[in-house]
Amino acid sequence: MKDGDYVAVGGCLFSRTPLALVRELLRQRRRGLTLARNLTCTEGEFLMVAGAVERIVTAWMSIGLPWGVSKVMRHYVESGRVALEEWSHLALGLRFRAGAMGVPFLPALTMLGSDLMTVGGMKTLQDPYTGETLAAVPALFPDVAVLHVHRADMFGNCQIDGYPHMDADIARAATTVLVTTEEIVTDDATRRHPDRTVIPGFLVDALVHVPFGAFPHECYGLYEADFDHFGEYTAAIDAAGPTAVADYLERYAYGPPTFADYLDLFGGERLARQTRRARELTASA
Amino acid sequence: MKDGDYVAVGGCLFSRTPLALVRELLRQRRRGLTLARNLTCTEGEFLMVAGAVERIVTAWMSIGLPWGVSKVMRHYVESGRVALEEWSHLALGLRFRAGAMGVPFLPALTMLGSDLMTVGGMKTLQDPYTGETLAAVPALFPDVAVLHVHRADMFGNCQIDGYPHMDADIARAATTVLVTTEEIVTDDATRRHPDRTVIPGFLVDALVHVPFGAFPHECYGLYEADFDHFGEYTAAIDAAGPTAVADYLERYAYGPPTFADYLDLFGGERLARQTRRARELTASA
Amino acid sequence: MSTLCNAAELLAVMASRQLRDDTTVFAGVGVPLLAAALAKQRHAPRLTLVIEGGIIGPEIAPGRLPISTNEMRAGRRAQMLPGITDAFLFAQRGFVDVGFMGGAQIDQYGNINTTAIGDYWKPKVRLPGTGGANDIASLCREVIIVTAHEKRRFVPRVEFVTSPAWLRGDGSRRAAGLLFGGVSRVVTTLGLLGFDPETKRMLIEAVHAGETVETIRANTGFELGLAPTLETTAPPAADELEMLRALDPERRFLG
Amino acid sequence: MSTLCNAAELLAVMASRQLRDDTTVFAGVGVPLLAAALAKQRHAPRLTLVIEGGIIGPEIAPGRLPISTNEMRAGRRAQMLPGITDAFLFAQRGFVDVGFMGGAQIDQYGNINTTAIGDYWKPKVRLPGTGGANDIASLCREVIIVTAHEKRRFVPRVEFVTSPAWLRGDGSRRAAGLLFGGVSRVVTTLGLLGFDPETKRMLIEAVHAGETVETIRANTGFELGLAPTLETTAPPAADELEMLRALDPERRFLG
Repeated sequence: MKDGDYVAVGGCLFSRTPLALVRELLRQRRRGLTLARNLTCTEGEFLMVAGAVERIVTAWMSIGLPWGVSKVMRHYVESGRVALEEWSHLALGLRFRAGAMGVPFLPALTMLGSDLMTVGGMKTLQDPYTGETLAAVPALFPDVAVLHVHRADMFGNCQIDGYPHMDADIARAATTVLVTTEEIVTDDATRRHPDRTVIPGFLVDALVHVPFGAFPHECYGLYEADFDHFGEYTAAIDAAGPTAVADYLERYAYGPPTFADYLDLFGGERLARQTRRARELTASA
Repeated sequence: MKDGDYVAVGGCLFSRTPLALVRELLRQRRRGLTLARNLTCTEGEFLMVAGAVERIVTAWMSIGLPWGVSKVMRHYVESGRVALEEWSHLALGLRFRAGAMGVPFLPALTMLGSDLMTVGGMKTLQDPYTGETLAAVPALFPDVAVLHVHRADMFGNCQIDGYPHMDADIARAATTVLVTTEEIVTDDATRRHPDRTVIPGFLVDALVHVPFGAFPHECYGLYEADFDHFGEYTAAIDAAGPTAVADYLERYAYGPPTFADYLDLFGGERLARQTRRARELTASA
Repeated sequence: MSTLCNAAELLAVMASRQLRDDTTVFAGVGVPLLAAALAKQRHAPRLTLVIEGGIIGPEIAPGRLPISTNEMRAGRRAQMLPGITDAFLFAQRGFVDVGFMGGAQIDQYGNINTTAIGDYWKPKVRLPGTGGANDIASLCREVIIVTAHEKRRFVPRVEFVTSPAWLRGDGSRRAAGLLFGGVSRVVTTLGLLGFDPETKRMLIEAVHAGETVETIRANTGFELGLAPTLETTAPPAADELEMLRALDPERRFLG
Repeated sequence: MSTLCNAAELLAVMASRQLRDDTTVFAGVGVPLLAAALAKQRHAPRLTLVIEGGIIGPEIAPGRLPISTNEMRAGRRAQMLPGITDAFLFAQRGFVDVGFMGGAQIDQYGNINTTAIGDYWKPKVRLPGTGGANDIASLCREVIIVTAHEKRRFVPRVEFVTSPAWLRGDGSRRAAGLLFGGVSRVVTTLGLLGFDPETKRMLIEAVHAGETVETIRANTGFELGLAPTLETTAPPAADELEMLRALDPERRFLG
């Protein structure tokens, strides 16, 4: 990853966010990045406060409904220090999918007539068969994709449980693909469930084994998002403004030398509790 | 299903072909159908000989490599009695996908420059961003889709094991969706593995429980295609020409009143052998 | 009767009554999802929820309401998890009957702004953005807005059209390429609003018990016509409130 | 040495040598798939097979060669089963290094006809059709054709271009919108053919041991130039033949 790269982040909002990779990106003190993510959460605030991003391309940015509109986002966007380029959720999904399919655009019926059309420079075209107007959603080919998955083998074949978000399309669209995984499995394990593989190994440039690599965000079936932590985080921002995030980064990103040290800040009890909650929610069927 | 309908058939070649539904369609003596299938096998020959189809839209038609070019297909197509409209395999897949996505076309880089462009009336367009020429693959919205799946619940939610072929796109593209399933499962069973559902119940108009519903074609993990049967079938055609297929239809389609009677013609030993072979091939990982 | 419940409860009950059985509904989190869960439990058992996080047919557990569309509470006991893009594509293909969502700022043609107050690139107030709201408004067969009725929310013309309804009311929705859909109804804390079939301007279809045309007009920033027949909604029934409260015992969305 | 093996075996061995390790190859069933399986076993252990039926990374079992691209023998121990459309889309995105396929009729620019002899709508002989051949020829980064060398197959101009290579050799491939790829080599039972970098006409790059430029020209229906340096291929080695024969003990494709 280099300064100025166009970086797509997998997962969605506080689900399966590759936070271990975001932490690494912060520690490398990258600058001038463009961040593309369908719904942007704390990781977007981190990168804003760290001065790493110039532009965020997204459909929505805040932590989550109960915590209201992101004060950090408002501070950086209203002051013009970071540009927020808004696309509809489907349009952003189709931008990744067009990239994944290797075509320069995909036709769609969304965003038409809205003022969002003017923000990112979306064009329209006429269907060559009927003459109807369609949105021409432009492909997005990120320089780098950072993703977190449930399991992967030594060849880089990745499997994801539960809702897949946009990771499969992002991996196909990006030039370089960096993946962290909850679990490393054998070649045989992949071959026992080939219909569960969503990213083939030939797309993956680097793979690292990082259990809890999305924490305190969630990983389907493994651990629930730590809403208490979000509450403490936003309370600190309510009290002190964006500098609270700078303090947070000191404590969680720059301070702990390893990801294990980072997880120790949450403590084993917290991880166990969130694991238990995830099992309750997904084992209930 | 009505005479004149545009019918899309799920599966691919001799894999997961909805033969119980094709048999029903033959027994209803439908006429004037257009058949769309990516790779067309015995079911296409049946419909030709029965006089049910006017046109077959496909990328390839024969039984399989070892049995050479389909003599039935040659007979009907070279004499002009059935039109064979050829698209590339990906283009046909994208025609279903465009239908599934609810757009009138999808851009692609395939078929360009070839003489296939002229067969089905494919148009090109200019990418509105770069001006490059692209194929505009037209959506296909079949009147009826006939599909065979591994399992479904009472709400019509369908799950498929192994290679998915184009069934999910076909189900979304079609107006009416008819499904046979190897197994009916409970609502709870679907909800235990929601990431395996590929067709949601709200797309499905009719669902019938038909074990071995693709036999003598294959169903991934459950039974292998009966190549011996194909050999006997093609040997009869080699000896007697297309009338051998008419005899075959008498014996397998019109004769046996129920699908169970149809399966009895193959015999339990044959079904058990093909089941064993499938298990060997898919349990070996 | 309506004094027996608060405004959020009234809104959720009135919204839930809009949903019919054997349909599909694309529901946003918060009151819309709560109302859809109530409808499914009470009168629409075969209602299929479609949730933006790429979730179809979940069973929302009482007391474990999701706060986002992309989390295990939203996906609990789902029937299918197609992913975000494909969930929206079901709507684009015409398979989603109702879009059910809130709105920060709404105008007389039903257009919604959840993007920014002031110039887009130099906003006075930056809101979180569309999320999937634009897509729901563009692609569902029918859209129902669920919102508190406040004058500052009901403006003559939104500064930025995030989610298109009837645009300028002059056929501009269809002309833009949106082949179907549009907002059919706005459910508020004061009454039910619809749209004139010709002008596509908002009008009053019903008032909630205890409210009047005048209270509605006083809380709306533009002129509101009247539907040919004006109804008064039946107040929330005891069983509706009981079921609703059981769904949100922590009063996460019911206040 | 070449008398020790038959033509199909020679073809499969020569074809297998074209494949390099750490690449992806889109292989058609028959000799191409057999050759790819041999390459993977012998010198390219990290070769990833992509099969038209929507299969990535299978391990073809000796003695259980698939006869179609859509069956359990082709999918055995696969690493991924993305489906047909998505398998081709990997190629369209540029992820497939080599397309590896046969051809009924090929012309001096590498274009292939597997559709029809005679008028398309009133064919003298209807062939089975393209299947995925057109897509492989359009979308892989490089295409290698594997075919028996017979005069009736090597025609000056195919009657119908099913699978485009260099079209008319005048830049028409790129002009048609095909951004990359094209046939780089034709492996036959007599030798290896390439294309002139300028004219895109086929030429002889190598002859198999025992064959000559003359025998190749005599079995070709158009004029064949010569590459600047003409090679003679090493005959199939004992271990190549042994591995190959073990893959197809029933001699389904080895004749």
